[in-house]
Amino acid sequence: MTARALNVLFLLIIPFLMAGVINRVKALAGGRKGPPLLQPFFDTLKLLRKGAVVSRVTSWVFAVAPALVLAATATALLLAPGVGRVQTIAFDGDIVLCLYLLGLAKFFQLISALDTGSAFEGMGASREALFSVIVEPSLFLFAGTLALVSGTTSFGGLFTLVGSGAWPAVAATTGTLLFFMLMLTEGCRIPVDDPNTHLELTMIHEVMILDNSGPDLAFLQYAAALKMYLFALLIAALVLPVDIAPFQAAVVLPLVALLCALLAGIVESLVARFRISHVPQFLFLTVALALIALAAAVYFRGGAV
Amino acid sequence: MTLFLAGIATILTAAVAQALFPRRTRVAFFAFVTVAGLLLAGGGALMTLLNGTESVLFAFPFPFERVTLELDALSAFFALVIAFGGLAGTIYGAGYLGGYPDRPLRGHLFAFALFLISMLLVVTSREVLPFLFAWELMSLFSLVLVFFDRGNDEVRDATVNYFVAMHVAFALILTGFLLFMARSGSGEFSSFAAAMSDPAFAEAALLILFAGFAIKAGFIPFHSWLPKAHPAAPSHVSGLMSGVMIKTGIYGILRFTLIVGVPTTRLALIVLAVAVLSAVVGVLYALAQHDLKRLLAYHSVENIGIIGIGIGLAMLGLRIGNGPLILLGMAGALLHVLNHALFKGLLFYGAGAVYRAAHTRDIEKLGGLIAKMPATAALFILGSVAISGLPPLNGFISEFVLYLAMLAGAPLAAGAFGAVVVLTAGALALTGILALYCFTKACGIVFLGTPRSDAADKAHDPGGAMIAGMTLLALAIVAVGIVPAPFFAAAAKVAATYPFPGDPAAQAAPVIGTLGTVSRVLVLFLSLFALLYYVRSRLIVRNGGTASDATWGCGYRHATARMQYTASSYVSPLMALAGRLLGLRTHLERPEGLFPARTEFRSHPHDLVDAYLIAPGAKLIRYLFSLFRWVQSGDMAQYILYGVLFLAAALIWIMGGTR
Amino acid sequence: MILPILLIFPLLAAVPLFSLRSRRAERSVLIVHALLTAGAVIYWGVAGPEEFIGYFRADSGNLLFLALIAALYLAVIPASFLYLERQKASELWHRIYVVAMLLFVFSMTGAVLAKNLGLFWVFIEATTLASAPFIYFERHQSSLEATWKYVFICSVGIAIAFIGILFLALSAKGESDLFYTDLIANAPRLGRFWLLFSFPFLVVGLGTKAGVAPMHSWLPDAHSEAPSPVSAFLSGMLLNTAFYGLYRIFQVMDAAGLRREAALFFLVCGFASLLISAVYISGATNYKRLLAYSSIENMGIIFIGVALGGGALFAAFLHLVAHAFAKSSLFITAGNIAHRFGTKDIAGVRGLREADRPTGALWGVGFAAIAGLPPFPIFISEFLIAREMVTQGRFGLLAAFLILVTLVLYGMARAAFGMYLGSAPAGAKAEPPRPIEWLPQAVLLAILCLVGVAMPEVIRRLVEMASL
Amino acid sequence: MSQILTILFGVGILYLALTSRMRTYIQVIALQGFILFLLIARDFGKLDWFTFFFLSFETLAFKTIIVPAVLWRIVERTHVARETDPHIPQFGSVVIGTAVFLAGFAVTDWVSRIDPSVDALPFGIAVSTLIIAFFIILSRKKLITQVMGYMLMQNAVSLLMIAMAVELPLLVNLGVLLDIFTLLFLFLLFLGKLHSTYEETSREKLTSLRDQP
Repeated sequence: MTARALNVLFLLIIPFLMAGVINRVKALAGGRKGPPLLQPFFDTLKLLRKGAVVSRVTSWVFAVAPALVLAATATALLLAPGVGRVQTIAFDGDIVLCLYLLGLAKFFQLISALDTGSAFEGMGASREALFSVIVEPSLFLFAGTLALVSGTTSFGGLFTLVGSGAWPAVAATTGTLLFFMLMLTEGCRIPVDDPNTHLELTMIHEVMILDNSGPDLAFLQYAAALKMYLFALLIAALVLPVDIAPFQAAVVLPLVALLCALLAGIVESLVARFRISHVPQFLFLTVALALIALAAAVYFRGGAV
Repeated sequence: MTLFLAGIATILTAAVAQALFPRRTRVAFFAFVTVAGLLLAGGGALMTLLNGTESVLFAFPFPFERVTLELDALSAFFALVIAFGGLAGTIYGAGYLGGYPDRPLRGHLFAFALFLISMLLVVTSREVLPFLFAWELMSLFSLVLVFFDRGNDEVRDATVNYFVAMHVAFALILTGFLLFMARSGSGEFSSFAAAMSDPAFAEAALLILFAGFAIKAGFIPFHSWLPKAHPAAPSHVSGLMSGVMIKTGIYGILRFTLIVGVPTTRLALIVLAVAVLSAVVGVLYALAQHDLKRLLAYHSVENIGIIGIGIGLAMLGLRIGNGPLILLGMAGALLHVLNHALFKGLLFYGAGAVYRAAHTRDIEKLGGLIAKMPATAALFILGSVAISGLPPLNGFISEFVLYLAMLAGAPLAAGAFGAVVVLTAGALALTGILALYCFTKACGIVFLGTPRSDAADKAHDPGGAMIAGMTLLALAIVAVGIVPAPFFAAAAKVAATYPFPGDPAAQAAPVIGTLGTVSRVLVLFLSLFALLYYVRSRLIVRNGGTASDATWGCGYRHATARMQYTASSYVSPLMALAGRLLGLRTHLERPEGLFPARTEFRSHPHDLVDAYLIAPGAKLIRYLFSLFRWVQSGDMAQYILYGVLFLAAALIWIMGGTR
Repeated sequence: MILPILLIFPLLAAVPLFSLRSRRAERSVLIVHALLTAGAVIYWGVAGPEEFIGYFRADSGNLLFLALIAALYLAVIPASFLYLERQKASELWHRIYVVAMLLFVFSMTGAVLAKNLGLFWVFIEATTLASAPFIYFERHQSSLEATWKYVFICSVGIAIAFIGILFLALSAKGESDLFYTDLIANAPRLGRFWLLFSFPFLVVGLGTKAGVAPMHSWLPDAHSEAPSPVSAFLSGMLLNTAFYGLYRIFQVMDAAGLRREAALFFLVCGFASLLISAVYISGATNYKRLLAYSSIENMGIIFIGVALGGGALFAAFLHLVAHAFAKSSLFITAGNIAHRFGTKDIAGVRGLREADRPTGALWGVGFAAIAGLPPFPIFISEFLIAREMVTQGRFGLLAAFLILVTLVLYGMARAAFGMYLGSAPAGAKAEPPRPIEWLPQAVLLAILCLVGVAMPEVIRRLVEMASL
Repeated sequence: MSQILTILFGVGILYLALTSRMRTYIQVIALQGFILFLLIARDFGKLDWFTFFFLSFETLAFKTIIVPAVLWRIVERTHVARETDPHIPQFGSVVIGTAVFLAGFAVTDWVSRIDPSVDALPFGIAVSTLIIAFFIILSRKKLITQVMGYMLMQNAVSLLMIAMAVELPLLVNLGVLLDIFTLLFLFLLFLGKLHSTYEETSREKLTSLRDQP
């Protein structure tokens, strides 16, 4: 029960902190001081106190999308393995629902962008959709691989890496890499997307929410941060020891998440954004990682089950 | 069973009696009676599903002699799907036919009713000849329905294509049946199990049957007719064909897998491979389409592929004795049969409403319809979410069950089979996300943004019957999505009739529990959404309300409808990756000079199966035919020569034989 | 007692027509003849077999063919009157038409009634004579050409058949006369060599009239040039009449233990016919020629069915009935189409269903019937033939059969749907259809539908007896 | 005696293969008809009087006189003196004619070995005539020549019949008569018609009814 309460609590704080950490790291790398760590949180609060400017072209789709995106993302996060791999809600196949809720969020994010009738937002939606096309199968391939070895279908069991030989190590390595890349992609970070660019033509996620304002924008930004946090959670579930104590877990989990953010910030400081046409190649790497994990699973499975 | 037969009789009555009514009330009468008949038939099927198998034997004159109609769990399930799909289709159709005030419609209504009846008979027949009879009637009447609209060349070509495809399917199914009959010595399906004593033989016969049924179902590479026939048909028919009729192909595959029992590994893997190919390639082709109904037709190929994945997994499960794969694979497939009937019907009907309102199926000429036809738009978006397999709607439920089958079944599958199952999961995920891509395009370009043509600007919602038909489907979609447990239980009951290791009920129970949890989470999600939306609306009102303005054009203030993102540009990044695979042909006139006068870009999707299988096949046949062009030369002496040569050859043959 | 009347009536009735010079009288004679034929068939069906001067006999073996003649005759007469009216035939040609029709039906009836192979042959020869004026009826250059080819090819064929009969007689020398019953009864004692030697001559010779390859070539020419009601008769009945005799000879071969050889000839002819029709249907530009090729195809299927034997034998005769009805109906309808659109070109006909609803419907339904779709009996017969192939383990044949039939259907479908769909030219919609235009065909197809769904016992018995 | 007649019959067709003159064709056909009559006359004792009368009438009146006379008239009227352009040159015709005889007697040899009762000479001549008749029908261009080929075929059939099955019943003979009936009524009638419709009655003109796959 405590773990679940902590899960919910972390949901409300860590996503903002992660965003803050990335910004701070980038600022430091650029020789600036940077905003306070909780600046994203303050931004959100401020947006919630604003009214909204809405395009005349838009319909109810545009109006409901932000709430729906946030609700779906938040619900998905409730299913994810949190403190000590304890999920707030767990059942067989919860991983499927989790990923499909994110899909639902994506659906509405995309059609809400198209609802504005703007070429820029359409372009962003198109790119976002393309990247998901490559990302999604790798996620399911990896999840299936974990299921193949663990014999369970729920997040908690799947991410408890047990087994013979080098399997846990291989799974942890490939998984961490995979989820980190996905975190950068889904979190709209460099090298896939540049949230700070000044040119709409090169944006992906940011351009999709160009027309959102006020509480809507706050919801969407929070949802985006939550998504990053989700991948951090998955990484944490993979790398933390199987038998970690609940108390330790509660401490280590935020650290892992912030470490992920730190790494993302460093990547962002060192690497330039890819040309859009090169992004798919980068993303195919995630599929390759999932396939490596699958091959390893089949190889090592003999003693595991 | 009595109820079911009474239903069929009622529909038959509607078919005949409508001709006697004046044109003014004909359609209404027909719809009313047909709906009653479908309710009866569906009710009968439902009772059987709950109570157990029932059958009735009719004595017929030669050539049938005995005709058994039987409703077992599998038949009842499909009969339910047909009845419900037909119900919505009839109601919608009654509205849609309002657009043809100058047509007498007698023949059309007759064919429509007979089409429904023949589908119901297909799933209940238990002997070869009656089955084939009903099967061909179904093809025949659907063909009649396809060319309802004033035919242009496209309709004609689609009709011919459909006709030939159906005949090839028939020939294959016939061959498969005959092979079984030759072994079992009887035309009763139940006797076919005897042919299993020779697995190689059974495999060959089943493969031939599979190919035949796959044509009807629309699996790639047997799908060529489908994206041509469905757009050509009027929308109330395309919805039924796509949602219901092609499922009879699935029924056939399931029925004969059930009868024959354990399939061979090779057969299971072939089915799985064909299914995965259909799912992935089907949705890719759909993405490339700009014709709304063709797009939907290709999605039928995709969804048939998803159903096929379930069947393939179940067959693999049967082969290796894997409980979850059989139960959940089969149940997932069956649920998807139901779900696809619901959302594909809804989407085709929506497309029909759009076509009726805007007189075009070209996505690029639509846009902004959500303002003009809000009900249709809302229903279409609902259907789109469902077909993309997203929660909280029904598409998610069947895909969830399929994933569960794979996640739970993989660890129990030895060696490489486990990997096959995992890879299938990856393929299903790819299919799902591509469907999402495709339907954001369909919704976004057709209904959202601003109108791209005058016709789209003047569109309006259709009348009550059409909306009612669609709403009926939408309600069912939500019902299955939010309360999936009973539907799964029904599907599991059907799945349990397959040879199963262990107690199927015991294995189904936890899944029913899981689905209960799923529906609770979904309710949580919906409440959260409602709460957030309420909060957001309150906040905006409190903070000073909504200001209206033009869409942010990055500083440009005079954006026009033509500057919107188009459907082809929306999918162009993917087409750049997969275009070659899809046979996408592009045509580009690059802008030249400082002030280019006119530039042009066009892209045409080409079905690779058409381009590399059908077209060369047709070319080969034409070539072979041309080898005989000398035969009817018009020269009489030559004609006589044939006879003389035949005689000479015959005499030489006889001489050889008697020497 | 009715048999001699039936045989003598057309001969006697033809004579006064030349002095009467009345179209009404001519028409009445035709109607009376048709009714007489129908009455005779019913009479024999009820009262049993009847024999006449030892050379003619009506019994269960040929009653099916007689019934077909009667049914098609009744259906063809209204269409004929319509045709003569549309054609504005002169008094002379009107008379020629009627007299030729009387003699044509007389010779077909005689051929079917004849107990003796030689007599059968004479009547078959007479059918050529009687039907030749029809083919020349429209007096175009092309009709002249078609008539010439028809007469010449059929004469050559019939001469070849004569040689066959000669050899058959040789094999029966001292043992048997040319009566079918004697031949079959004495078959084991017939000279095997001459019997075998005679068979290819008979197949080619009578096959010419039956419209199977290799001597099928007159068929599309003659059918396309003849008046449509006569094409209906040619296709629906003449081919079957020739087949009737050939089948009796097949039975002799069977009884003599030469079944394998005889079946081989039938199979080769059948499949050659299928192949030829598949090839030429796909490229046909004239719909009456298309229907003629389809007749070649269906005769081929009948031959294949007979060759297979077993369950396929019944199927072959069922197919024969179904084809006769469906094809006659299609040819009569084709005549209406040709009149309405003023062309026999497939490309010239569009929007049939729009221009003329009943004709369009008949065209579509007739196509379904000939394509072997349920509820029409060709579906059943093709099923039974395919089943027999599998039962005998002849999978190669099955594959070839199914592929060729599919190709034929493809060609037919393209033409049929092309004509049926689309928008009709304005001129084609001018006059509304009259019931006489569509009623006979509708009746034929309705009967066919009944046979396909729930075969009346009478018809089943008829078909079964004919194949015995 | 009958052997000499039969050989004469055969020489006639050999001569036919060589010539392209229409009148020669007609003369040969008439000659063959007469030979057939003589062969019938030889069998006087074997036949009942009606068959005998019938057959002799047919061979003498029709085959020897009427049909050749009608053909002659047509040739006169249409000014077709000779087959101008046979498909196969004259020399080739000689070779083929010889080859046909060899083939005919090869068949006869084979047949008579299986059934020794077969009278080899008339059978061989008849078979050869049949083949020559087909050869003429297939290779000649003029319709009238084809008709003559057909007549030749009838003669061959008659010879076959007289040699092998003369004791068969009346009906078969009736058939032969009907053949001639056909000829008179149609071939000649239509040849006249065809000639007026087409300027030259060559079979190559008659190929308008054809099909393409």
